Amino acid sequence: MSESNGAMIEMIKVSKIYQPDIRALSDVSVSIAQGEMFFLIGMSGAGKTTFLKLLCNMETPTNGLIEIAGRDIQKLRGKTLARMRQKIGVAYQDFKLLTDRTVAENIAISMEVSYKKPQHIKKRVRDLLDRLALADKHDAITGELSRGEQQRVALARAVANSPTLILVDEPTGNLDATTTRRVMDLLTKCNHSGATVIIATHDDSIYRDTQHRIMELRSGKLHLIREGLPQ
Amino acid sequence: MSESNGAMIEMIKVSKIYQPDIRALSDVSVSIAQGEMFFLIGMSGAGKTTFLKLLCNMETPTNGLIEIAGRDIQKLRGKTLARMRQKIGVAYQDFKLLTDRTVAENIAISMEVSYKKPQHIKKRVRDLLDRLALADKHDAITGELSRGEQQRVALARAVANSPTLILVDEPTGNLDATTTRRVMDLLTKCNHSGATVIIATHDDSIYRDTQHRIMELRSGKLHLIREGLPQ
Amino acid sequence: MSFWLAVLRQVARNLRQTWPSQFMTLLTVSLSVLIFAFFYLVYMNMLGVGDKLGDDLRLIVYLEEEPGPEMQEQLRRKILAFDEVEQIRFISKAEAYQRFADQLGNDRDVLDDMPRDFLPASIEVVPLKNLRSLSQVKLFSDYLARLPGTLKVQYGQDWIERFYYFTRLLSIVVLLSGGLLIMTTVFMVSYTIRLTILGRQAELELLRLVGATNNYIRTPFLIEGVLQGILGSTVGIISLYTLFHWIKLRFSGPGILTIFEFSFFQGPTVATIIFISVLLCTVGSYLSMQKFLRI
Amino acid sequence: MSFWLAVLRQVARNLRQTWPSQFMTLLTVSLSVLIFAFFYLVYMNMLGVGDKLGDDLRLIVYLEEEPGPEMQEQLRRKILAFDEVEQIRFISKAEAYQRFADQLGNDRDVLDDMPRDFLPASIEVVPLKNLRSLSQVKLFSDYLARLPGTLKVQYGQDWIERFYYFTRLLSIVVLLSGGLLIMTTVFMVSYTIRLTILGRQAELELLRLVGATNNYIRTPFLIEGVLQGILGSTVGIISLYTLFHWIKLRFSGPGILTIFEFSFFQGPTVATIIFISVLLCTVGSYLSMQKFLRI
Ligand SMILES: Nc1ncnc2c1ncn2[C@@H]1O[C@H](COP(=O)(O)OP(=O)(O)OP(=O)(O)O)[C@@H](O)[C@H]1O
Ligand SMILES: Nc1ncnc2c1ncn2[C@@H]1O[C@H](COP(=O)(O)OP(=O)(O)OP(=O)(O)O)[C@@H](O)[C@H]1O
Ligand SMILES: [Mg+2]
Ligand SMILES: [Mg+2]
Repeated sequence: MSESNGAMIEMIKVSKIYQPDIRALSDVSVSIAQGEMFFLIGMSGAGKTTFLKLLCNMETPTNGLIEIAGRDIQKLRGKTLARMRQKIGVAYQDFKLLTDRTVAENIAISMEVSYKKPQHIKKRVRDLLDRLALADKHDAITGELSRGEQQRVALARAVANSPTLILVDEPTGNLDATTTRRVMDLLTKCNHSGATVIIATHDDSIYRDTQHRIMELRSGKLHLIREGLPQ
Repeated sequence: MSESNGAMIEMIKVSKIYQPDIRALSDVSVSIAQGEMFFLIGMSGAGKTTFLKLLCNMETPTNGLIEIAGRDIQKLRGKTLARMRQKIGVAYQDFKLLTDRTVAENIAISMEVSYKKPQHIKKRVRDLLDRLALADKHDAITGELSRGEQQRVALARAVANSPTLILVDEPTGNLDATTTRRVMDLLTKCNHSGATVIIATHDDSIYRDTQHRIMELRSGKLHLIREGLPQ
Repeated sequence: MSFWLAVLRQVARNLRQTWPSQFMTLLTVSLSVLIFAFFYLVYMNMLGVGDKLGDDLRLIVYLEEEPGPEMQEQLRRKILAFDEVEQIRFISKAEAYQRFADQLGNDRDVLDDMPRDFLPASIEVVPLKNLRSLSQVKLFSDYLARLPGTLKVQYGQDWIERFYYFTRLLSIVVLLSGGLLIMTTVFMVSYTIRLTILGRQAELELLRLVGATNNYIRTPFLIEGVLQGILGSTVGIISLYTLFHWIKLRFSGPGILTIFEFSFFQGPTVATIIFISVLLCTVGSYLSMQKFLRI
Repeated sequence: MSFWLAVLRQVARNLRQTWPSQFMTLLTVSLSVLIFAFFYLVYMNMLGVGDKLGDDLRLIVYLEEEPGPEMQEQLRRKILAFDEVEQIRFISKAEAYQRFADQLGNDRDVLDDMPRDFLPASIEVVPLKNLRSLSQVKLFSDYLARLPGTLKVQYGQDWIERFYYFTRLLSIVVLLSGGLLIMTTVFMVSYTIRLTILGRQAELELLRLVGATNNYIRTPFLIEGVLQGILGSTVGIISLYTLFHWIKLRFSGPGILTIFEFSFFQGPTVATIIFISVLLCTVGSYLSMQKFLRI
């Protein structure tokens, strides 16, 4: 099969137990192809965020194997790990923005660490802010934005460095329908230009009519993977 | 009219300008009756949170008059202000939970400040956690909960002290449909027992079929107030 | 008294949950009290040492002629015009001869052929035994040398003079070190308290938002301040006492104990030190907190 | 060299955005260097003062009989057996008489009738001019008194003895204060740095998450550490120098300058102090940071 060759993510029997005994994930196996868009759904507390944290190496699995682009991420250290992380863009559910910096600085940070040119950074930041209807917030202090604006800044930072893997955790929780559409357009565009996109969400409006795969977690267990509706 | 007599909130030509020149609200006038349930909608950045912050005295209006239960809240100071705040329960959009305390402690805090009895507090906390499907998280550290769980803890704290005015900012942004229903049930119950409830939200599933009034803000201006659909 | 119950519960919880930073503050307070009290103790004992060392200091003013009673009175007045002194004694030529003879002891027959008045008359002036007059001994001697009829003024050795300068220099050093240290201490304690409160800013803000009265928020901090002041200063003073005993033991050779007599603080001084620490801690937390309560 | 560009941009931004806490750290470092260097300076000068004061210290050993050359050699060996000394001089009865006569000056005719050998022969021992031998002067004198043929040992006044005890006590006080202070300083600097880094924990964590290499995160902090070390210690030393001059001016009466000669640090000492501060600041930030980088 050509899929195993082009797999971006390979997860085999992965479990995660938080101290002392909270089973956040049990025996999840899934394979996600390069360039795929993938939805992750489930009730609050089902383990979606834990799933994403394992992928970006923020948490280590208690059991099981996780491979990204063919490499066991638990074995990565130092520079290799840093370079891998530069290729993964994550929009965290709690944003993790630097609240005392400007919006532009927050977005630029993910490009600065891979030594992009200042002119390039500036252009990219403006472009992203335009797309997300935040053009007038370029120099605003991030902590003073409304919650929905912050959510979009977090998303912009995740995609800014054109990563090959984009993990998005509840990207539209604080957004109205119009803004949600803008966000989804941006993610679709990233996906079309080759990035693998994984979206954890509750908002059925964004996955209801999708032709992509949807995985549902139920209290840490893989409940079902639904193939997308045909276009 | 008896309504002006029973008005919980009276807002007259209220504006809020953030430094240096961000017009978050302009000339909003609205009157909300005692025991009403009231929805506040609008795009991200429209001014919903600002509206709620003005009501709970976290921000002061640049212009205009705000009366709660017949009293100008800008004139309140010291003990009177504290007592007024004990009667207002707020679920903040950014939760404002003490992340290093347990869930129970976080919920108890709003009752402790008005010197409720420990037994009463314990019972109320258990009851609320049951209602919000968090019974097993009683002693968990709040910072380690999933985002949706935190959101429910914030809501529980807001209603715990049986306030007469409940302000809820985006209560279901991180919640799935089932949990959303539990939250709305709790709020409805509070409303039935006499509390005035104001809900700022993007989630049209919770206000689509309501028989309550809905106010829409558009970039800080009152765009329309829709009377609820008849039951 | 639900207020006090609630407040005490708060204090207990805070101590349990934030003990690392509480411990830091405690350490800071102890260290500060230790340092401050140490310098105060050194300064106090130094004054005492100066006292002892000045014990046999006397200025001897040799006179051209034997002064009559009237002249003696006049000289006495002039001397007192400069400064109060412990004692003024006039020594006639005969007395001087007698003393010299006594000093020679068995060799006194050397003097047999000398006239009885070959030694000059003199005045012995014993200055007050405090550091101020000791430090002025040189000025005093210059003054005495300019009195009418003075041949020459002698006051022991150069040693005394040097020693006085040295003492004076030392007292400046001690005062300066003390000043520097107290500066550091105040800076440190206030910084630590400020940071402790900053770390709990979220909690303070939340308490305000859920309608806690200012007293409800403030009292636990003040109680913690009092506890920290008492504990911190007690620990500091006990450490100092231990240190003090160690030094005393090290110096308990028979030679020195006779010269230096170290003494520790009296009860009232200890009480004052503890009281001041408590006051500073409390006022410190009060002021740092005030900022957040006003928001 | 995009790495260095990025790092320098980071440093500039950090300095701009976190200057209040940077300033706090700077102040802490300056104060610490000031205090440390102050004590070191006092200690250094104190040793020098001991030196000066000991200048005319000599022990005079009066002998029963005039020693022959052989006996002299034996005595010299015995004296050196106790400790090295600066000088040993033998004074015969005749020399002693001559000296006494010179001292009497115009009154020398008093001695006309005395036998030329009525004064005893003696040995003059000048000890080494360092604090250690000064502090042992009493032991030394006891030792000399027990030599065969010794009549009596004299070494100036009680003053000297007292002064030595005093100097010894003082050096203990200075060392203890210094120790306490250095403790406080190390504690303070490390605490301040730790808190500064704690305040930027969110940033450090984010940088790691977006894939910054450890060097990228660490280097700006190290550069800030170096800058703070250099600036802080320079400010501290300049303040000390100002203070030093102020003291020197206050003590510039003709009387003392001849006794005490204060000296400031030499260039190499200053360089060492600055170097050590830089090292401490850098190592401090490095260690505090290491904790966060490992997460
Ligand atoms: N650091 C942690 N320590 C302990 N338990 C944790 C930790 N993080 C998450 N959990 C628990 O693990 C379970 C899964 O959490 P997770 O954050 O993955 O849920 P989620 O699907 O993202 O939920 P939500 O939709 O509410 O964000 C939850 O019950 C949560 O309380
Ligand atoms: N403290 C502040 N300083 C400056 N501007 C602010 C501040 N708070 C909010 N704003 C701005 O005011 C506008 C309204 O903000 P508000 O938080 O009320 O929006 P909102 O309707 O709650 O949006 P969301 O749905 O995204 O939460 C936004 O453009 C925001 O950037
Ligand atoms: Mg989640
Ligand atoms: Mg909002």
